[in-house]
Amino acid sequence: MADPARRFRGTLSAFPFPPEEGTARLRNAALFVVLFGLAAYAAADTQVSVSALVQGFPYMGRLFVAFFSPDFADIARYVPALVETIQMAVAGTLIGSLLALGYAFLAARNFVSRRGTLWATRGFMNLVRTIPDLLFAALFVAVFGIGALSGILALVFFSFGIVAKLTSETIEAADMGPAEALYAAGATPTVTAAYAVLPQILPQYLSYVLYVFEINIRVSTVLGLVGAGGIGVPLKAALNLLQYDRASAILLLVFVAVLLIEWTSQYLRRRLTEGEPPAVSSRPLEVLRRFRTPLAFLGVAAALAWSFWGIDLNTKGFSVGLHMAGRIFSGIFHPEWSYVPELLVALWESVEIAYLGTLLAAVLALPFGFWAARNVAPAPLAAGTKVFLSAVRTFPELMLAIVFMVGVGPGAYAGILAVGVHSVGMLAKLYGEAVEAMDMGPAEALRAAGADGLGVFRWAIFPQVLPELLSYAIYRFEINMRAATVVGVVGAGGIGAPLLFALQSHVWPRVGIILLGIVVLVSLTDALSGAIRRRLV
Amino acid sequence: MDAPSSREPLVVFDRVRKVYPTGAVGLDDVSVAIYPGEFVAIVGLSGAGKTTFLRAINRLIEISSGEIFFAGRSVTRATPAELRRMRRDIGMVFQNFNLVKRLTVLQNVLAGRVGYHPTWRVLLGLFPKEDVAIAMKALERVHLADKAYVRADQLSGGQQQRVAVARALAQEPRLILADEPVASLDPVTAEVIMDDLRRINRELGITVLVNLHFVDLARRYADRILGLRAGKVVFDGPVSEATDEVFEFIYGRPLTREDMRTGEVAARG
Amino acid sequence: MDAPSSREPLVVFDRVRKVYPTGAVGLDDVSVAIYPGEFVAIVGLSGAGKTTFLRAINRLIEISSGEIFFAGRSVTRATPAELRRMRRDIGMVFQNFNLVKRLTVLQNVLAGRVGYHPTWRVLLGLFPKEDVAIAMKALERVHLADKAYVRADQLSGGQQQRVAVARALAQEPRLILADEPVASLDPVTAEVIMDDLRRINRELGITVLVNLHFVDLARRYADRILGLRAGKVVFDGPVSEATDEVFEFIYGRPLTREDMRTGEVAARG
Amino acid sequence: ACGGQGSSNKVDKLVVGFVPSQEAENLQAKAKPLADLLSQKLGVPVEVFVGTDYNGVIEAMGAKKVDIGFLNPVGYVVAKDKGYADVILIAERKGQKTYRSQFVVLKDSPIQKLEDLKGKKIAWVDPNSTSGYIYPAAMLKEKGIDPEKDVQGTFAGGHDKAIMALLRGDVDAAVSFDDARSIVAKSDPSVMEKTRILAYSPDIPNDTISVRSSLPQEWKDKIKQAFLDIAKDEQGKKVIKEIYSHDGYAEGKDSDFDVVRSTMKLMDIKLK
Ligand SMILES: Nc1ncnc2c1ncn2[C@@H]1O[C@H](COP(=O)(O)OP(=O)(O)OP(=O)(O)O)[C@@H](O)[C@H]1O
Ligand SMILES: Nc1ncnc2c1ncn2[C@@H]1O[C@H](COP(=O)(O)OP(=O)(O)OP(=O)(O)O)[C@@H](O)[C@H]1O
Ligand SMILES: [Mg+2]
Ligand SMILES: [Mg+2]
Repeated sequence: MADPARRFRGTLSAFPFPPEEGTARLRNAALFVVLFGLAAYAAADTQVSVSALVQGFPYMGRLFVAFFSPDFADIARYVPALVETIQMAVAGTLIGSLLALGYAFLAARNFVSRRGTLWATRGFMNLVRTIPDLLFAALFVAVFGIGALSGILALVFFSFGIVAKLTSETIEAADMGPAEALYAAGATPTVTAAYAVLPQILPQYLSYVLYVFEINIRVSTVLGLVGAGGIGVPLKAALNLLQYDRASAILLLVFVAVLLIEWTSQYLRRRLTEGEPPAVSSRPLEVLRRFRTPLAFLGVAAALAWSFWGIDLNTKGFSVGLHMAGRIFSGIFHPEWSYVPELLVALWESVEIAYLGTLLAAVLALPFGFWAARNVAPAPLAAGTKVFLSAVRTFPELMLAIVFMVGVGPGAYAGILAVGVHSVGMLAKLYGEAVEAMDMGPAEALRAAGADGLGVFRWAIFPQVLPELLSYAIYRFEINMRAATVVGVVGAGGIGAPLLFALQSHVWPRVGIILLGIVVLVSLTDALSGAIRRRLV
Repeated sequence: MDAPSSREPLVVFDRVRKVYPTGAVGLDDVSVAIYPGEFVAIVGLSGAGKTTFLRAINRLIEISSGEIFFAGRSVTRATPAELRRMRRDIGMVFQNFNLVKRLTVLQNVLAGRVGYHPTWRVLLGLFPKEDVAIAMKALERVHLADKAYVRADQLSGGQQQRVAVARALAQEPRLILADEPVASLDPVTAEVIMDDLRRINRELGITVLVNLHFVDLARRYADRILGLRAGKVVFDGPVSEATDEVFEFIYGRPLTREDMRTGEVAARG
Repeated sequence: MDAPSSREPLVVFDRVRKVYPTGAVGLDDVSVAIYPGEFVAIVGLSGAGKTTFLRAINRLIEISSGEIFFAGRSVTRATPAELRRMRRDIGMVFQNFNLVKRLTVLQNVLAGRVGYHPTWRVLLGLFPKEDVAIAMKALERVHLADKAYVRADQLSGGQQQRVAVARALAQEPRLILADEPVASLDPVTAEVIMDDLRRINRELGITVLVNLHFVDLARRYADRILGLRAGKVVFDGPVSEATDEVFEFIYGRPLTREDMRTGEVAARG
Repeated sequence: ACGGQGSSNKVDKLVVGFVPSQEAENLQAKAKPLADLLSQKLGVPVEVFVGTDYNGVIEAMGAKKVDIGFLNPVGYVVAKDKGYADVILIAERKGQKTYRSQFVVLKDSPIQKLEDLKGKKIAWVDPNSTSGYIYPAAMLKEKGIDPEKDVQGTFAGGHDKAIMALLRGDVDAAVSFDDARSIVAKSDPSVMEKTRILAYSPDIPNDTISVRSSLPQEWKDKIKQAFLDIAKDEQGKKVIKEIYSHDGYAEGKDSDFDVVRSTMKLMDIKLK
């Protein structure tokens, strides 16, 4: 009995893999080869090269240095513009997200069983998500004129698209047991949704809303495009004149505002979704607890009222606008079929850039995501990484595009780098959240079995969060495919630039065919990614 | 107990069949009447149709043919609004408790009251004071009044199931359906829950229909036993008649230690 | 069983204290030796320090003073690499199984082998054939070889715990620590797991240290019982000496039905 | 672009950057023939790309990644100021080296002269647009109307959007290049009848062909000659017409842009 292990080993026999396991492995391997092959082909096609990047470092460094000496001289003009942006972002986010919350139930398989209805609701939701914000901007400007209303509407639709999709997925993953209990108690579907499912999804929903809110503040360029003003206008002006010191002052301001908002809302969220304080029977607390829901409604209403405060909602030229919108639509619905060959080329370029950019981001985001997670990284590192990621997200895509164009020259490669680095900020944040929500038991079990940090990562953490990581990456891929601006600035081709040109010169039939192309492409991606996920998850 | 036959039945199954889309037969020509105040245990092997039987009553599943009546009205032909009114009178307790984990115990119990109020009121969470009183009363009955403001996920499994019982109680129902309410609980806790159900049955006169896997529990708590096999009622009688032979007939095989909640040990003891 | 004193101890606690940052005392001046081949049950009230005791051995928690030795080497002063080597020789089974639900049973068991291979190999998931054989062998020992390619989340709780035991076995450990391995299982399944552990202990000679809440299980399976109260070892002796009085002393109160896994019924039977 | 930094005298490849103006609706497809023509004339490979914004092109010229840029007047002035680019040619449209900006009002508007704009709502394009803000705003300033305070201005985000705002009646006047109404006509053909031009700005130099400053002088000359040659031959004429509706190129020198500089200065747009 000196070495029990040896005795145990003495009776070994070999166990081959069962046949079905073999084919599954083969299929996974094949999938991997295809994905990797596509990456390799696209990399060659877009002339990705590390040495070019390294050679570009001096010039990129020069830009960074210029960027890190903020000039706050004009701050008095930026602050009101920022407040204006926040107002519009609040309005757009709130309205869009509230609509999305209700709508998400209509698009969730576990709430709507009729296939036809589901098909229609999901279709509309996906369409809204697919339509580029540029097109929304163009339409709203025609109908509602330049200004805040169009800006808010563009943000409403944008927020709706994202929040509805993510929320309906969360609803589909919810535990339906409580819902059944409510049905059995005689509740209507609405009540069941609100009482049994909403509390379950509320934390995630709130984090989606916050996430979109953050985007809405940062992507203030859209507001500029519809003449809604905001912080995007001076930012764009500064960048156009290569006044990086001013641009960085503006961005710092935005950054601070976003951080403040994020911290406050995280605090509120914790208070809202985490346990009640122990039953203290003080009267005001009791009242607060009892009227929590109406108070929350009041809070939202107050925020909305503030966000519309002093904003000029001109609705004068509505009839002229409708007339124009009618012509725009009729143009869009008569797509310019002859553009198809060029369109296909551009779409393919978009796919290549988005694929490589997302791949780059998905890999880069891995370490950052883990460093950002409170439950696997030391607290200071996690907090620091989160702030850093927030900074990465604040750095405008336009600026990144310029940096990489200076580094590696114009073209697809610069586009890939810009898309990739920009996406890291978002992906790593979402990765981190997924890791934080993970069950830590298996990690402990692996540590107890003598695994080192990487072993724990590979066998306890990674397998648990893989599905989330994949769906976030795929989701980001979809966004990157549509993202017009970055890729357009560096002249990398893709579908963004032609769309922008067609919109600017009112060539609606071409807008129509491009839109059709994007919709088809995004739907294909959706289907394909669903298949890939089923295979890997 | 009065003789059941002297009163109107509360639940009537009239030649009920349920065939699942897969072709599996859930209920096969079941005709049965349950009387007010009864404590009925439904026993049978896995797949015998116990769950199907219970869920047919409040129409969580639609039956294929036949008709079911609750308190004299057809469940089968009820409109959605009528059905919701009926469901309000039927409490249900699930094996997995089905609480909303993130809500407090009190909020979960108040969920039993939603059938009584218009949608907007429930959406705003504005329950009248009386409802809170009813809910607290229900919690007291299961000895959990002190946990009213604790979040449901902070309770042990047994406590969660007692909250679920309180929720059913808060409905002020005429009938409680319980689908293996103790299958995921340890034996000590299981008894606490079964005790609760019996007390409710005795003291409030609420009819209780409970699916049980374990022979000993069925014997100890029920007045009447309904044996299902392959969707058919193969035994229906007072618990005194439900001998080991009857159970072996219902199960179609000799009893094993797994049919007893307490397993081997009880057999040994 | 040989007399333990005739051999080198496998685990030694030398005046070990653990005070948590909150001031709670986990272990209070504990000195104890565990010998190869023993099956030791650690019993005590909730909060007595049972978990602290087990987790101190593989240093999942750091002790405040004193020293712990495993196989003659100091755990307390081990470098990270040494500690990983030691942990490899100590399997651990948790109350909540701690499996990666999304991986197959075999992959979960293979995870017990990660301590044996360089990081790159583990990262690529390239386990040698022999490891697969060891893992399958471990699965056979818990009668789950046929589930090797099933995803862990498709198993019942008891089966999951058996996978966790297999994972610990696949480490080819000299010691298995089990922290209330059956607390979340029903009594029938609990026995299956305890049987597995006893078989492993008897047939492979692997030392087993198990925290148990239930007096009857401790009596039935262990050779030796270690009673903890408020962080102190208040009883240490063979199971034959652990009378009801001893347990009442350990618990500081008379035994109740809840201290028995089988509850009231066993008491009745 | 060129043979790496340091050896800036050796030019083995040229990169041409286009920046779209609103008149160029399908630039990408049409840029390629120009590259072929240039390559033929210069004897080195020529790559073209079309960006959606000119700041990237300017920075890339500074980093020697782009050799030739079609820069608009403000873009050129910014680039020159940084020491990144030199103008070699100015584009000609309809025989003109210049274009204009315009104030547009509704046909029946009571506004008859610039002075009437005081206190009115105006749709500008964007703060850095030569014809969409800088020039027309300077005109107001010269009339004693402070374009930031004495009118209610909005940056519409595009020449077309400014005109659309006017059509809808959201503003009393709009500014744009001459004549952006033709774009809007594709969405509302009645725009020409419904609006009238209130005033034109002074001449603004057309877009430039600029080269990066670090390029050897001989190459600057060669490139200039190549463009001039292209503009002369039949096929070349067609190509450049297609791209930017250029008819030809005229010699350009930095001082041609002093007017732009002084106008920018008047508008308090600082360069560093
Ligand atoms: N949703 C369903 N779809 C198809 N067949 C079903 C479904 N639900 C139940 N069945 C089948 O109907 C029959 C009766 O099932 P039911 O769930 O009522 O049995 P049960 O007695 O509750 O079993 P258990 O003790 O396992 O809960 C079984 O053959 C089962 O496989
Ligand atoms: N992480 C911790 N931080 C602070 N105090 C702790 C921590 N873990 C345990 N304790 C305290 O240390 C003491 C011993 O706890 P331990 O978990 O070892 O007890 P246990 O015997 O395993 O109890 P149980 O049967 O409830 O699992 C208790 O007073 C407990 O509250
Ligand atoms: Mg069932
Ligand atoms: Mg413990």
